[in-house]
Amino acid sequence: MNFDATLPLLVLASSLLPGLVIFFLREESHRLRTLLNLAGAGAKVILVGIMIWGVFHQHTYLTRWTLAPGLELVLHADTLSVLFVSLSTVLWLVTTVYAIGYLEKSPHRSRFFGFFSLCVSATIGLALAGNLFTFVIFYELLTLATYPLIAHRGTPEALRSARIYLRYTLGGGAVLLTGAVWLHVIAGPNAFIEGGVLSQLPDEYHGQLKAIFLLLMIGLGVKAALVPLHGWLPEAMVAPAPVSALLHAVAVVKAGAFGIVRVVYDVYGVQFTSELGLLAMLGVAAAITIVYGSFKALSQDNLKKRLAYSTVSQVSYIALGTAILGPIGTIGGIVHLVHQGIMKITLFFAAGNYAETLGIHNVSEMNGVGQRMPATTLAFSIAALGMIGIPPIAGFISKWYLGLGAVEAGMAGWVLPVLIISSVLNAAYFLPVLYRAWFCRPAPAWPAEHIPAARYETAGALLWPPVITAGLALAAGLFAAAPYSPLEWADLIAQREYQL
Amino acid sequence: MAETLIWLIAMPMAGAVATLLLPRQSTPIACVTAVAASLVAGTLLYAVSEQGSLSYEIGGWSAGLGIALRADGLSALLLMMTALVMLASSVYAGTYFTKAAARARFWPLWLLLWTSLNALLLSGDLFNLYVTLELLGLSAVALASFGGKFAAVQAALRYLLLGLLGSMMFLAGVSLIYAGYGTLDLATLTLAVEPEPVAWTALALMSAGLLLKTALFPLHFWLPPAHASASAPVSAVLSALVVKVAFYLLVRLWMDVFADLVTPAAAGLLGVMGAAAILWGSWQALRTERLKLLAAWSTVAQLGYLFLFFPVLLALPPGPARDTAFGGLVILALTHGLAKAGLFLAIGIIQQRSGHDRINELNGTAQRLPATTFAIALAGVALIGLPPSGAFLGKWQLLAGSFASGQWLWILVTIAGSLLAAAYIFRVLGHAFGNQSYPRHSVTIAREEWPALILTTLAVAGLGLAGAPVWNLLESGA
Amino acid sequence: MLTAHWLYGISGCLLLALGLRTALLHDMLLQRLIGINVMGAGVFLVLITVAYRGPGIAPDPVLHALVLTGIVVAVSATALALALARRLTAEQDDG
Amino acid sequence: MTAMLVLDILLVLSLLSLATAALATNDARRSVILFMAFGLVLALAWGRLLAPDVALAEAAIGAGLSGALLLTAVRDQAHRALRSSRKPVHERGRANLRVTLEWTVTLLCIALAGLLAWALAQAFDRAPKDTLAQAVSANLAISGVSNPVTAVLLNFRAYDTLLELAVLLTAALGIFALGPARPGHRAAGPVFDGLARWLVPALILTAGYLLWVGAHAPGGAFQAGATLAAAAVVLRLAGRRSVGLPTGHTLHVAMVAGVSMFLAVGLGLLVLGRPFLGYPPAWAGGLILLIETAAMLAIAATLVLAFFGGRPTPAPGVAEKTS
Repeated sequence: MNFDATLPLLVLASSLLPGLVIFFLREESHRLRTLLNLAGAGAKVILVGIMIWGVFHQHTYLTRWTLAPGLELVLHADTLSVLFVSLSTVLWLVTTVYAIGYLEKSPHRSRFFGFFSLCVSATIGLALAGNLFTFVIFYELLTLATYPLIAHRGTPEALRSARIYLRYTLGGGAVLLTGAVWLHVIAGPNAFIEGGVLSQLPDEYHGQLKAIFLLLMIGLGVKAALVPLHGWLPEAMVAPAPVSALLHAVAVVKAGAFGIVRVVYDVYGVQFTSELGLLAMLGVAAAITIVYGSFKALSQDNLKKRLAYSTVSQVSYIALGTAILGPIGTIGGIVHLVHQGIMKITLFFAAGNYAETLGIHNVSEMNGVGQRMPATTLAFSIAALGMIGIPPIAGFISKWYLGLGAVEAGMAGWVLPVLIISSVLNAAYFLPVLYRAWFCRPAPAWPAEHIPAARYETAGALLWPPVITAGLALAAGLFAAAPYSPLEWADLIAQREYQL
Repeated sequence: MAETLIWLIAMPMAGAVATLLLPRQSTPIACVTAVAASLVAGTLLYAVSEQGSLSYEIGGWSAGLGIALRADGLSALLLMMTALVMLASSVYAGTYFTKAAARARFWPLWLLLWTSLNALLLSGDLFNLYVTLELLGLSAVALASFGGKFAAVQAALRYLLLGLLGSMMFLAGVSLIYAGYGTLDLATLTLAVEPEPVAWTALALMSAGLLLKTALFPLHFWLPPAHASASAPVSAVLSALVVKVAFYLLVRLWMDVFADLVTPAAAGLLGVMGAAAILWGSWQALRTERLKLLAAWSTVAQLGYLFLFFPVLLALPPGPARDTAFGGLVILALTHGLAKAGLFLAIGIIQQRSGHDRINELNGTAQRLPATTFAIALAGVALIGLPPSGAFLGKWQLLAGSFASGQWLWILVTIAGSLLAAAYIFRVLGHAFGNQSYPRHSVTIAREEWPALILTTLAVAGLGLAGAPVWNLLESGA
Repeated sequence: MLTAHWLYGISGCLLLALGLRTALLHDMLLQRLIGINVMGAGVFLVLITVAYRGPGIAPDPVLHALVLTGIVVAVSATALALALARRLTAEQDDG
Repeated sequence: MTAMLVLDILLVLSLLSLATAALATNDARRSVILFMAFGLVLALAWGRLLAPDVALAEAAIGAGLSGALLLTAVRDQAHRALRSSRKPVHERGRANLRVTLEWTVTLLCIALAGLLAWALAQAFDRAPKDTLAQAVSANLAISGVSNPVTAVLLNFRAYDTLLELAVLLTAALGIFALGPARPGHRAAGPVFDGLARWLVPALILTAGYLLWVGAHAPGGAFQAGATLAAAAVVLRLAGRRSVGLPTGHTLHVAMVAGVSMFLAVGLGLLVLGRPFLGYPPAWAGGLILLIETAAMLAIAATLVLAFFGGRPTPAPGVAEKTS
């Protein structure tokens, strides 16, 4: 086996193997566990670096393994998968550091980090999946690996949320599986190929293809939290903060959104999807979700819950971008995959810091927190402003391209209002938080001050991750035109998709 | 190489004799026998993959006058599964029964059961199959009642009576066949049989007997009490292997010997019964309060999936499409065997540690035994049919076959059954999370925990990720 | 086809059905067990009838051997069933 | 021919009526006795159908030993087992359901009998070529015995018989695992005791004869074993607790004698480069007799054990005083 055929497997193994070993570590082996985690994350960064370079220079990285006649496990690095893999890799590294600090004294750490690594491995597998069959496998594995993370605290509330999560995701998984098998039966192994291949099927299959598309979108929509399939997401925020961060930014919701992108671009082909009249349907679902999520976020006092509804709304920008025919809309949707990730993870890190340092869980308790924890609050502010779409932060870029794409595709009539309404709502639920944090007088005492202010405002392992990701969010906006920036990469993907 | 066939039968039988004659050394003898018999099974698997089907004429008499043993890909795979499950359960049983006297009484019966399983899978003669069925039935009943608890003896007695009824139906079919075709040899019969009243009456009788033994809904009622009240290693083998070999025989008759007779309506009937088994079995598993009953009801449901394949296979054109789907059936059966055995072994550990198997009171025990709980989770993955288990590949083929032949009902049933399975499995797994004290090591009691862990890992990772050879074997040994 | 074939063949089928009915429906273990034995006798009768070739002609020894085997198997099963039943009544009496 | 027809009709009618009567009665003891009578008539039928080997076995095992087993079970009240599970019928609805069920099952059974008879008739009409019986007679000369049934049982299909002995062993072990036998009832009167003194040696002699004669005439290990077991049963009825049967480990040896001898011969031949159980024609007769002797011991030991219903308990002095 040469290096090109092993690289995808290595990328997968760099988190899978440490994860499996960690399960069998003794609870007290703190250092060994940390070492394994960081070594795995570091190795993955290097391997993915090689992969980015290679894919840019038209290298083919492909691992194949036959599971059954006609069913192959294919790991394949193309431009889109590399984008998602890089995002997961970078954010995994940061989140691991954060989680080590966050769970410093809590029990069951071997179990937690074991499943944490499995969760990331499943995401990587999903990103690298070279056909729909492989995608389904990792999609289900992701469900399995995430359940223990949500149930981790073992409280009745956590178990209840985990059950709800399972009900949604396994149900969605079953629908996705049904669609995938059906498609496999009429179209053979569905390798992900830019532009898709289904348009070559004869016309009599179009009815079935529409039904299959619906099944696939329902299956993927559960994880992507499309309304009305979003019910699990606000519940799942009982999980520990690093898990929420990972779930909302990289792993679960992103897996769903990524799946939608894959199916539309690389299975059906965006032109063919549009011809079947399915793009508009997807666009409407996305638009409803965007507005609905923003409205719900307005009324949440619990900070994590407000962020969760914000996720519901923001992730659908990706689906919206997919639904806009034309390269510019595509760029907007795909680049938001990355931008939303780094911004949302910052917000969750910061929310975790407030809870862990001062016991703050609700927006109403945040008065003056900016004075006590300036760095965290600054990171939070950058990410929140980015979400609203204030230049020069990353979120502005996404929204700009989405709007431009809609105009170009002649869909401005309804896409622009959606963008404007949602931005106004974004502002309405984020700006009051920022106002309270910076300009209100703090209450005489914090709800529960766990970590006293010493050299830093909180523990180092908690502080640096949000600062770094906020910096990334800013950089992604400021240096959007630089080579290898998310925007440039999304542009590359769009070029290959539309064969420009 | 053909001698491996007779060794597979003679070895466990000789082991049974040896454990009886040397009761003090019975445990080491049994373990050596188990390892040796597993090695022979492995050899056979290798031989079939290299040379195709093998046969052995006992006493040197040609099949017909004498009895022939035959092994093709299907039987070689099932023999290998039998060996793995029996080997792991043997290791487990060595510590499960704490009294030496109990072990000395256990091993001979255990090895005779193994003998009967192997003999059934290898037999190429209808009357000989009847005898192996009886040997299987009696040894299974004797083991199910082992220990003599009231509930176990009661369930075993019912099991015995129904088993006998099944055997008699089977024998009635055999006598019709001999009356009509003057032969008992399966290979000769395959060539001679024609779609006519004698053949299909015989097939109906034999099938009725076998359906009773394989506990297909609505003939399943004896299974849950018998499987749930036996001791853990016995439950493992009853659920994983004993019902499975009766199913094997059905497959052999319907898809091989009498393949020309099978009509879509007959296969559809089996499908409907299988669908009912899936829904009813899963529903009962979801409602039950006890872990062992849950596992037993899940067996009823899982057997249902195997029967869904009958109408699907029949509707597919003979050739690669049907062969691929058939491989799905086999891999589903293999996965279930390994996973269910592992599940019962793991439940046995929990039951011994906590003194009960009530699902709602599992918290502490489940968390003190992480490796065992992990084994249950792996078994659960296989029972639900999630990737990367072998069952996922099997269900994929089932769904694909159903789509290809336009049989929508089976798709709905498969999906619904999988979701119900997820519900009953996670009902158990929820108890693994909590803030009970946590052990320092993941594997706390090695000799008891490893067998379950290995079996379930094989079911999930082994068959799921390295399952492709199953199809090759079925092809080369056809 | 000989008259004996008719007579004994049909009797065998009837015995099988009779035994089956009892085995399925009767309340008492003993009758169910006897029912299964009668069923067996019916099958054996069919087999021996099939073996019969007419007066003065040697019958098929294979079938005779099969029935001999069947008889021993049946008695083994009966013995085990009765031992289990005894164990049950003993416990019922104790309890 | 008509006399034969009358005999046939009489046999068939008594078979059917005895079976019906045995199954219809609710009196357990009566049922067993009727079943034993059924077995005896069945043995006559076997004789009529030119199956003397089967007739002997039926008389000794089917009617004799099974009957004795069933009678002992009735004595121990074992027939009450499993009964408790069926609750008495209170409601009319359930009673109706029960009646419906009974009728359905009955009709299905009748349909089954009809189907079976019809298929059987078709099979007879096909009149399959008698190839297997011809093959047996063609190979009888090299089988080591001249009784074709014994040739099939211990040579051509010896593997069936090996498994059959394993079935017997399994049953014995299953009974064994259930624990010790319950103490027997009091000894029969002196008259029976006197009878036993004559009967037992006669039965043992008969067993030996049957074993030896099986090679060329009706008889063989199973009939001999059953007769030997009958001797033990007579002793038991006469009040001997362990009837001179070895207890514990020695009993194990006797029980596995058949299977072990079979396996030893089979594997020995395999090691010598012959097929499993492929006797060289010159040795076949001797080997078959060897196996049969061991099988007879095993059968006798197992049947007696079954009759006891458990591990024999060592006899206390009281029970032995009559000897």
